[in-house]
Amino acid sequence: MAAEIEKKQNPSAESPTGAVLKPLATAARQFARSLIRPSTILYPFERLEDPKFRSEVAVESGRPIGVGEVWDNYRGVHALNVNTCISCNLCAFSCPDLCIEMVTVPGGDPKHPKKCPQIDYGKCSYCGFCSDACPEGCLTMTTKYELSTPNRKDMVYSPQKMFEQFQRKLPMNPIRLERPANEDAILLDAPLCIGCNACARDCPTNCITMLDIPKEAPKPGEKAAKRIWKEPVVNDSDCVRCGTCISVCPKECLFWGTHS
Amino acid sequence: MDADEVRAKLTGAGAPGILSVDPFPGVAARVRFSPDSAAPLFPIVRDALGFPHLSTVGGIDWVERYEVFYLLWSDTAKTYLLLSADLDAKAPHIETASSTWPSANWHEREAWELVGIGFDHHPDLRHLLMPDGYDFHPLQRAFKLHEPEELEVKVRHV
Amino acid sequence: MAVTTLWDVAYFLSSGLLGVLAHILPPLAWLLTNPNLVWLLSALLFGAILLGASMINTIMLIWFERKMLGRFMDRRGAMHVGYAGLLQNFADGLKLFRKNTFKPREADDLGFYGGPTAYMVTSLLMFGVLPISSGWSDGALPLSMLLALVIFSFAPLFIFISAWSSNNKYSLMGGMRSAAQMIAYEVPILLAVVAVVLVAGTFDLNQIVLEQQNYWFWGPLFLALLVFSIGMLAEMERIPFDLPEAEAELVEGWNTEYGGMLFAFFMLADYLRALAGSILIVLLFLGGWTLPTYVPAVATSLPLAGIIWFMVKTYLVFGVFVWIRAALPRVRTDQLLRIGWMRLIPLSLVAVVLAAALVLVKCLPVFGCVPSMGG
Amino acid sequence: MSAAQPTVPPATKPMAPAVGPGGQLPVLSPDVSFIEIEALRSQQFLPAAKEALSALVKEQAEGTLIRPLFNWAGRNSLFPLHWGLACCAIEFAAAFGARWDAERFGVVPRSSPRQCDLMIVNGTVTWKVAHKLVTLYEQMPEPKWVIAMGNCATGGGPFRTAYSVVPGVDKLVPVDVYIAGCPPRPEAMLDGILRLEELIRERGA
Amino acid sequence: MSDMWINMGPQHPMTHGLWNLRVHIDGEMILGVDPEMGYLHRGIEKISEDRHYNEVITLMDRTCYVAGMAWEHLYIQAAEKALGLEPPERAEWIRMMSEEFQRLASHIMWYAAFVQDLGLMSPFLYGMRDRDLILDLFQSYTGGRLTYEYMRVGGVRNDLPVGFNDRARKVLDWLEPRLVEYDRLCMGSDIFRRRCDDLGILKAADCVKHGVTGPMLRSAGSKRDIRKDRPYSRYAQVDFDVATAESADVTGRYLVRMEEMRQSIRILRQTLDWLDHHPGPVLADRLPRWLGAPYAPIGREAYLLKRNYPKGIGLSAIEEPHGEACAYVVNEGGEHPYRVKFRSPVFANLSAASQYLVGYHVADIPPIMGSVDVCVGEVDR
Repeated sequence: MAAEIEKKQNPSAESPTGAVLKPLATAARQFARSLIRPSTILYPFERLEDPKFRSEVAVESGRPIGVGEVWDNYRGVHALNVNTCISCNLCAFSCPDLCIEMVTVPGGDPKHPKKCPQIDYGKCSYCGFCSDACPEGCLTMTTKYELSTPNRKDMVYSPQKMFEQFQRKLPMNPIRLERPANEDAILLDAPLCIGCNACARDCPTNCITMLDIPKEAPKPGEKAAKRIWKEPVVNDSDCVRCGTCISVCPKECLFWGTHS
Repeated sequence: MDADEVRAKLTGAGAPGILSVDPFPGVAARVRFSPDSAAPLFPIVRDALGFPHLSTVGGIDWVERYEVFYLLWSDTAKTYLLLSADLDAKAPHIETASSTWPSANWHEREAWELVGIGFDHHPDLRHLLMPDGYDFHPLQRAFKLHEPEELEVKVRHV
Repeated sequence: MAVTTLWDVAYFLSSGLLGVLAHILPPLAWLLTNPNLVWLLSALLFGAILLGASMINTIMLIWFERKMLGRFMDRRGAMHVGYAGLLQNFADGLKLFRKNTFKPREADDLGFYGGPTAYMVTSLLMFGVLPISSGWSDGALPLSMLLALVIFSFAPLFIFISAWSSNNKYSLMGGMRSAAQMIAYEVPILLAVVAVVLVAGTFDLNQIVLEQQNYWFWGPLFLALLVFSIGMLAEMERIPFDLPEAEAELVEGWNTEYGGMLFAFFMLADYLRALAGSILIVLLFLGGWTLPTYVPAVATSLPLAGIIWFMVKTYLVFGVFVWIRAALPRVRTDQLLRIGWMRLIPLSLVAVVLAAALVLVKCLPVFGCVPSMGG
Repeated sequence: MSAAQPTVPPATKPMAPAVGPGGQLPVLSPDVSFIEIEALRSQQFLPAAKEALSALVKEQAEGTLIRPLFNWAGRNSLFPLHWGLACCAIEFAAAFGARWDAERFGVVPRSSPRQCDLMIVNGTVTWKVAHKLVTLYEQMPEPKWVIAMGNCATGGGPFRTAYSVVPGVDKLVPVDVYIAGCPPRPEAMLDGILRLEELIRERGA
Repeated sequence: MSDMWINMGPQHPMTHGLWNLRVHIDGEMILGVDPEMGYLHRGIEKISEDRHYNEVITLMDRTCYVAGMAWEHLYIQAAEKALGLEPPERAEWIRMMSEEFQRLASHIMWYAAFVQDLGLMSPFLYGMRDRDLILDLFQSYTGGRLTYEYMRVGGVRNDLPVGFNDRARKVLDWLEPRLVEYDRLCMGSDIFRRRCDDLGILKAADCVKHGVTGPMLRSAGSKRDIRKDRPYSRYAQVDFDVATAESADVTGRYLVRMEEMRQSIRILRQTLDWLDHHPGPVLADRLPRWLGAPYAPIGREAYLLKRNYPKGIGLSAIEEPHGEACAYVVNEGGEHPYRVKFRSPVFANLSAASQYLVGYHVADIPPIMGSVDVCVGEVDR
């Protein structure tokens, strides 16, 4: 096998003397080929993001510099649509590098301020987990990659700054993740619930409704109304499974589980 | 090669200190042995069982005990074998495998450095990855990572 | 008289200048029209032009190499500083010029500063000897070729001095390699030159070129050209013989500890030597500034035509060196010395014998040129 | 920028859009002729020379006379240190490859720190290599610049919680330009170098 | 000059990374070497213990930055075994395709760096040019050039985009003649042969003794390739040969890697043909959400208490471009792996450095170390 390979790949092995001519010829051929158009992209002037340029140098053209059309799913800077963000915290939870901080943006009511992600690009590893986790599709990644700055503080992108990216309508990742079915659901440990309404109040999608549920049968001689408690009921189809309700529950009576 | 065959071969070769031979996913078997009998066991595993290639040596801190495992490969049987030994939590140490498998040298240095398992009679047990004088064993469970505190950033004077 | 050479230009300029001055200041006319003064001034002017021209040529040579190497490597090379990167090397030079000058603490003062300076100066000295066009030295230096080769062989000494005194192991190894390599390759170079001298019958570079008016030596003395070119590659320390600077093992070789202006000296002197080497090849084998007689006279009768043709040839020769650099890896030290001592020296001896035989039978195989043995 | 340099006519500011704060660049169509592209950046020399000449005419101090030219030279010939720390080094190498060819801008990596102006910290800096990095930095002659390439050099990146990693090279040496990315594309690295050039032009070398 | 020690590294053109080769030399002869590692030790195994199973993938790309896909594949296999999950069929094939593309890219990168060490610059640029095409392919379906974050526990993130297969075939068509060109520049060159023949010899017995695997072992005549010996993923269903050579030297390693590239192209063509005709899901249904993306890993401790998921230990081994890589993932029922241990092939290959360096010249260090194909990221982890 080895001798075979050697023979196949090295026809000059028999007569090595004078074999410098072959690489010289190869280099000369390359010289002639690149005399017209070397494979260099003149970066600030020509860019692979430019669809026209991209298709011109695609692999189909015979002189490939890029492979062609598919470029738009490059993971660069995030674009955030502040208007549709529901402050669910999922992006911050899913960030492996803990570079997302939820900061208050104008638009919420004073008691429950609206919080949107602020990303520190000095820590972000551009893995795209946050945009995969975003239930509303408001946090996406654009193809913008030029992020050099002389100032470290400029690398922290506020929600407003990411909204600007969104408004510039840069190409965004066309491949949206299909979210596979998941059996996890928010369950209630009913005996512990005090009906405080905190979960329903803070739910970003308003999928929790407090239903009147009789806690126990009224004792004889009592008015029935006193024994009626409110209990959260989660609408599973709307729930984005962000876990806000679990974290705000004062009695820790909500938990993850499956209906089965 | 499966667990029974390994057990049969080991007993046939008179291997000392074998605690158990279980089937294990992905390898021929997992052989648990007592650390005291490591020195006579290793050559038996290499020669009688035919595992001349040592892939890696790793340590695990199970808080109440330490475990050291050896991953071996046999070219004839085309399979892996896992050796594992439980070590004392206070002062974990075991006989070095580098006299049997020279490739264990660096792996044991790494395990000593990161997990804190001592290897007796190791020819060259010094720091491999961390600078000399680093006294911690980062892969122990008690060693916790934390976010670096924000230091003040120097500003270049123009 | 048609202005054909640089010396003519210098003489014309200085005599014209002095003539105008004499016209303005009649009392001093006796002094200003003194032919000795005219000669002196034109010599100074000539030197200044030569110095500037060789420096600018060297920088252009670096540009030429970078652009050409770029094409060999399927890229463009320097292109954004100045038109097509022409100003790139000037920017590099200016930047290196204003960099902080420093010396490693343990380095030796004299060697550290003196070595590169002497290397630079001796490399520049070459250009005083090499005739670029006709009427350059007029036989004033009958042994000019030997002088050129002597100056050329100063380099390992200064490289070794600067390598030794910069107190760095890599520098030291690079310096030692450099010395060994250059000494090994002096011998075949000289022997190859002997072949040329045998055929031309003179040590004067000027005369050698004139001998080649009708037939260039590259045809009959092809073996000598081969030996000389390979030797020159080693002397210039270019790939495949750039062992002293072998990046992969010796960081930057003997200039590891040099930065700023001194490093610029090294770089510049390297390319000065490359230029001088290419010029030597053109002089000895490619007919210098001459063109074959069957080329229409228009090509040679233009002003400074000799210099232009000479530079075109020089750049083409250097282009071949660039080509080799783009295609061949570096050899190893022992292989390099073996090639030098055991291959090139026998080859050069064969070349000498061949040349002697050619002279003896008074017949040169000529490619398209009219044979006129012995000029 | 135009406020800072009123003497420079707008026609001779070719690179200004390339490194503008937004990073937005007018994408030239590829049918711009070869000659035009080669000529685009070459115009930078003219303002520098003009500035130097005007300084000469105004008989300013010696320092200001040659400063524009040296500034031009310094920013157009940045020799980065040739070393590779981690992942970003691969993109660093790719930027010198045929496709991006950083040498177009006069950026040539040198192996010896003595000959470098620019240290591109292209990867994770560990405490074990920290003092060697500082030594290399100190071996570089002034004027010198540092680019923190990628997130590890900027702030430790994904590894900043690790016991062995320096959370940002700016704790060790002063950093001039940060390039975000993990790793940054070669284009992003070139963009960082162009921004550094702009910075040198503003600050003076 | 008598004998002396020189430090080659951490900043040295030969190292291709951050490590220090301390060389004991006499003149130009090597008397002994002592590799000093750890300059890039980033504690990946420790950080993995603080991360969710899917989040470890972001570290895997950075562990070996020239073979990110291979390391993702390695880790994912071990993690799936530890968690008891099965990926869909199509995901397995996509993973195999990714690994083979990565092998191609890694070998081209090796070629570029290796020949550059010999003083020849052009192949570096040719190699980088051709490797960029593969990275473009990666980018077209993962979104990253070097760090892909593509595989997930239970599958891969997304399916291949429309038209990918044709594009990939075109790239392979472009690459095949390039490999011939590479050979012409190297094997066709007398100087190259003379520099590399009989250099850095490490016989098969010594390789096994010192744990050396991968192309280094195969260049010594051994046919050990985990893809054949212990087929994982769908390697049993594709047809390829194991490249070997007999000479056990630098030339042998060169030939093995070049042949492996051809075999990779062969595997890739078969894989692309399979992918043409077998659409399907690429991510398993009903994954536990604490795995991380695509779900957000939340619930933290509260969730931990109230679930019971099987414990297990996952062990996987793959043929990484550099050699045999193993992963050992311990799942103790937490949402983070309890312990992750990797076996890096280059780690073992480097530990035998004194075996193949001593006795040669200083000028031989770059080609020999180049033929080892050092990736410091995976050595130090």
